[in-house]
Amino acid sequence: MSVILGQTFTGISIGAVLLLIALGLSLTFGQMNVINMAHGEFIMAGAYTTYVLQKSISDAGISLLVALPVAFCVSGVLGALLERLLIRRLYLRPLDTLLVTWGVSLMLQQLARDIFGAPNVQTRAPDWLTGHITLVGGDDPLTVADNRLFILGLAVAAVAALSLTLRLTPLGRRIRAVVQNRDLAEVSGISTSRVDRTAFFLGSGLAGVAGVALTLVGPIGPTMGTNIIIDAFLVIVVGGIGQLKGSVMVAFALGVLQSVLEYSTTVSVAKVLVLVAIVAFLQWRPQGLYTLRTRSLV
Amino acid sequence: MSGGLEIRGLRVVFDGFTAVDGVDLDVRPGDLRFLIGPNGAGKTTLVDAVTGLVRAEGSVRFGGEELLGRSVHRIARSGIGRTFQTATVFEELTVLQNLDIAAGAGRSMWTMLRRRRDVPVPVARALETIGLTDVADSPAGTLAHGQKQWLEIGMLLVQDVRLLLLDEPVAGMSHDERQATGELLERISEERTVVVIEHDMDFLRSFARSVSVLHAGRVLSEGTVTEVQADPRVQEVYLGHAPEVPSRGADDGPDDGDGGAAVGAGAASAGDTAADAAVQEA
Amino acid sequence: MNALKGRAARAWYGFAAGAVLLFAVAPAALSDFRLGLFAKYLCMAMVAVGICLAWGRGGLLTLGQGVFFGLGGYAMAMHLKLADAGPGNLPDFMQLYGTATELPWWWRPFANPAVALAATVLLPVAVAALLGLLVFRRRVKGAYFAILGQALAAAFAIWLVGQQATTGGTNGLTDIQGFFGYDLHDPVNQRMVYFVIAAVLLLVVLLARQLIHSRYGELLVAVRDAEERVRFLGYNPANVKLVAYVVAAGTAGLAGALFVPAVGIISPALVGIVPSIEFVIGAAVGGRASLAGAVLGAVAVAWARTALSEEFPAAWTYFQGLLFVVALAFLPGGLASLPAVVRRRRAAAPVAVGEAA
Amino acid sequence: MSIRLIRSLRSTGPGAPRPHRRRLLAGGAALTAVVALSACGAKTDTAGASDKAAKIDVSGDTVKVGLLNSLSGTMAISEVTVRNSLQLAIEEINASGGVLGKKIKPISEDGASDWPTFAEKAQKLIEEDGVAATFGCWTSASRKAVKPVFEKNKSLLFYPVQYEGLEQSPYIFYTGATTNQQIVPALDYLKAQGKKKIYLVGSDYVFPRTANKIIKAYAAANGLQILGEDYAPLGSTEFGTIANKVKASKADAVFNTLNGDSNVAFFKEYKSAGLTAAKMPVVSVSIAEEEVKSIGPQYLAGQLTAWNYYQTTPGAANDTFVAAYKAEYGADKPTSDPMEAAYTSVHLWKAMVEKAKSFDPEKVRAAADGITFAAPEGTVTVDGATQHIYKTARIGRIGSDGLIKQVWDSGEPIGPDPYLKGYSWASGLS
Repeated sequence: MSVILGQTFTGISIGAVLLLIALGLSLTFGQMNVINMAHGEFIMAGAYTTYVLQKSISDAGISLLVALPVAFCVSGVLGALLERLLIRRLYLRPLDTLLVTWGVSLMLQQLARDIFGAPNVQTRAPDWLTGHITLVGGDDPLTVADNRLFILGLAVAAVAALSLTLRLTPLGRRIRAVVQNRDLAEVSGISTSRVDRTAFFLGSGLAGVAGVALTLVGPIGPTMGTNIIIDAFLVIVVGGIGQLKGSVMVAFALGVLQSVLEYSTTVSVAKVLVLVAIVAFLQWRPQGLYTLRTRSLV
Repeated sequence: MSGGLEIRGLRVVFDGFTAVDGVDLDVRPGDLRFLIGPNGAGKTTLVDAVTGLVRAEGSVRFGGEELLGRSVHRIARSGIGRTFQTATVFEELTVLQNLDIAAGAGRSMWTMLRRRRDVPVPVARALETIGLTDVADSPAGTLAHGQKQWLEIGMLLVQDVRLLLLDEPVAGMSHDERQATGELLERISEERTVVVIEHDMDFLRSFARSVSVLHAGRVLSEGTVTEVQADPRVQEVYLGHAPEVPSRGADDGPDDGDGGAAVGAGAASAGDTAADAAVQEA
Repeated sequence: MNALKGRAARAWYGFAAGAVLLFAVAPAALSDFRLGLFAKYLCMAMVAVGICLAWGRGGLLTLGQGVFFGLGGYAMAMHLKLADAGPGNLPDFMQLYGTATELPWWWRPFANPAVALAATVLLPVAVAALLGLLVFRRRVKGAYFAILGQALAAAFAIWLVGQQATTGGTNGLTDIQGFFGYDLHDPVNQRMVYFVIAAVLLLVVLLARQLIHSRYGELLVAVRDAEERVRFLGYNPANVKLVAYVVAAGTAGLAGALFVPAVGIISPALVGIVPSIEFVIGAAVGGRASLAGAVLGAVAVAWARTALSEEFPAAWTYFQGLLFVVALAFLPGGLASLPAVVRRRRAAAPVAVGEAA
Repeated sequence: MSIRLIRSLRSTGPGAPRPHRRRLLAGGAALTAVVALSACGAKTDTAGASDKAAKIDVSGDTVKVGLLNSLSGTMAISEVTVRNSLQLAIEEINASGGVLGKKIKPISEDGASDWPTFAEKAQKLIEEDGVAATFGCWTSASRKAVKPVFEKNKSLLFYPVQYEGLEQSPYIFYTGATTNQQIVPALDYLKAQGKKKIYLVGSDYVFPRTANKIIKAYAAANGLQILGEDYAPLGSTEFGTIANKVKASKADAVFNTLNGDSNVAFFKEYKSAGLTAAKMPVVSVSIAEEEVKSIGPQYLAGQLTAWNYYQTTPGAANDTFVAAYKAEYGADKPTSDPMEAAYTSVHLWKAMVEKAKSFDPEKVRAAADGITFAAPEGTVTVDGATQHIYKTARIGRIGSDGLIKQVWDSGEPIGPDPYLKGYSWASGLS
């Protein structure tokens, strides 16, 4: 019994990590249709920011909380720079964007290696995040780890913040306007290039926040981004482009599926099965879980 | 050339928004039918439904064959061709290659895997008809806007379609070009069925054999140009949009020089998409 | 027509020059070791030929070529391992790491050289056909297709690693001694392998050239640039794309198969996400839509990798990243388009770039 | 037939027929070349046809050796430390006059964490540079990839990392532990501690899978119970499920063969799940001082490791080694078992060469048996038959300061037995 519940929660926490790393993409890829393979390196930048901050602020708890906004800004600025210098030239060439940003990601990885060294580094988790909460005590206890709860909370907060920003703020309205009709937005007096940059700042900033969260569960290393980027893209693709609710549901669904399969088979087999399941799903619904139907030609 | 286009109770619904709402339409062979109507009336969606691009309910028969439910390329192979609002040709290929591809949907595997050695007769004839023989070896991307639209029509000719559905074929053309296009359409329609979506009233007056007016997804009026113009319901619908109708004809092309008009066009065509989007928001 | 003739003649001169370079100059000028490396580069070039067709001409960004390369490579390596072990024996790694005492059923057909050789091409072709049929029919395209390719590469690599007892796991299949009866340790035979690879590359280039300049090739470009329009002309674009995808897969499989005797190893490290993207870079740098560009680009990039990593290991990563950025952001037609770009700059006309959205 | 071929070729294109003829000529030339060349190559069954000794470049006053490690890619993390200690050993030897009067000139190559690249670079070192010996490789996969290259060219490789055994190449010297010098003693230790139920966790690659195969055979013969066996893909950082499984199994101990990267995530998850070293200790065979530092002692304190060397291993040789290493690469840099084995391997090669009075690999091999060196881990002896070395097994406990303190050792060096021939329970393994 407690195993089932434990696995479900593990699945949810895998889902929360997936959601956090994919959330920024739901803006840059989902809304703006830019395939940014360097997104994983923005996550890495957020993680290294946490590491650097912890070196200067010795209290692990404070440094973690400070890291959240700082990492958001660091990755956000990197993203805005990337948009300004490269991606802007490539809006009509999505496939080239993919490969160009892959090149950027290679360079960022090597840069991280040159600055921080090839070995992985670590942050200390604050004491209030190293324990666990016992839900069911006794002989067969069911516990939930603090750091996982923190990540889940962070994911929920980030989704809420993004969703509210898109719905309620003038900036959000502008982003949606540009996404829905670039020309119309332009002639209505919206500076589309500024909106693009801001949206990219936000999306990349969310990657930075995800990076902070990842320091709580795994190592910080130059290649940490490569390992997760494809998973993140799959979440968006399966969820449906431009559909925040789709991404949320798919992230948790994939998380639970992964953890259930992991339990009944092995981690490797589970990973392969999940990927195969995704390919099969896209056969059934090529546009993802939620779709936006338009009569556009291509 | 037997059997015309026969549409019965056609409905197209986009996520709850009804774009085409029970259209009945008959176009006889040899007709040159114009479809007009204000923006959002469902003209293009109607053509999309006939050519299989959007899913629709009802019945569309051509030459007695039911078209609904078939895939786009199968509908095309049963002799139905269309053009798009913005001229869509293969820009990197030459004019000749464009026409050759259009002529070749039925080619065998073996023919496909070999080179084209000469110019197929229908292609040569079409080049002549659309007056592009001189530029046959230029990439289609280098053509002027009007020439591209002619090339599109030429592609329909070599495709040997029996029903041509043309979406604003003279948009962005000069007066002389319009005249030439109109004459071309008249010639073509002698052997085939032609349906034209157009906003340019002068063009319509000069060349339409019959007109259908669409409004809010339904057929509002049908008849000759004079009949339709005399219809009080048509006048009512167009009064509110009166200034827009004449201006629309000239400004929908991608290479429009007139900045002010472009704004109107952008906003107008954007209106359709925005409407769709607005619905999905709900 | 005259221009066309000139172009064709130029292509044949280039082809003849390539043949002379491959069969006369390279074997004479290079040491055994360098010639061996060169053979490896030619395998990369072979993959690039397929990418040129699928991506450059068809707009299909094939980011899963590692899968097909791997299928071809494993098919060949499985046969060679079985041949090394001799009839009735298990390959060495199975004796060490395996749990079974007899050959798994799916290894058995590869004992037959004809079956194995055919499988190096047919296996990737079959997988590509199946996948392509499903994916293109459902109109998964552009970036989604690319990401799907990546996911597939990741899944295949993880699966290979997980089946250590039957696939050699991370080690892959190594220590291959012979090639259809010839001892691979003998430098003369290594040269023979090189010549086989060079000849196959030339054949593959010829085949691709024929496809590109056929009516099908024109249609493929049409599908790349305006898929819906092609549909309205009565073609099914899914089938058009399928052919290009399948040919690219077969070429990659062939390259993988020839890579095995040239390098002596096939492993999941040549299959996953990273190698799959790296296959693309050569074609991108040289010019994705030009056969000569893709081939020369692939060879040049592979050579640069060896040369640079010998001198400055860290610099290679920067350089590779920079190649992607410069080639794709600033020179999308690759080096092959450089003369045309210069000409157009002079004529001050806009640069047209083919790209399927 | 050929006429029809020409005609069909001619009919395929608008081009002039001349080039087609040229194409056939080129194709014909190609075929002739292939046939001509293939005729004179050796067949696999002609013995000795491929005999080819490595050309060692001993002209001048230096002798070249190859250093083959990953300086880029995922394995760079570990392999750079090995590279550093190899260089330290070479500098020491050069400072004391070199080998046979020649200074050692290291040729550095990057394996880039990619097995085919290792093979390529190995070949370059042997054929182009003419190195007398090569030091390096870390993963089993890279060693398996270069093994045929060294055997083919009859050149020597010194491999400094503990590995899964079941190998004995005439051209490789193994200076890290084989299974009976690390895994078997660790199991003996667990058994002596009364740990009866063991859970196996490892990365999905050769070493963990082979190690676990051996562990299962040992367990069957020694009354231990294996409760579960789980593998994570290399580089995986998601260990929620595995931690849940381990926890639910209520094992006495965990035997951990995870690779460096994954350990961080595993131990964080382990701690979060409320598992402790006191309740369920983890014995790791791939966590050395360097990894302890990067995982963080807060997660590892109290856990066990099995190696042949720790930075804290007592002895004058080790004090010198640690001091020299820190002086060269920084006071905060720890030393570890693979680094020590790499350092030792260079000194062993020097001793072998000096005994053989030649750089010729065959003579060096012949001289190898019985060579000893006062290594930081204690005196090691080369076993000529297996080309492995005698090593003392040591179990250590990780302290909260990040250093590993020895809690048990085998007392005397254990003789290498890569195929576990001396253990009856292992008879079915290979």
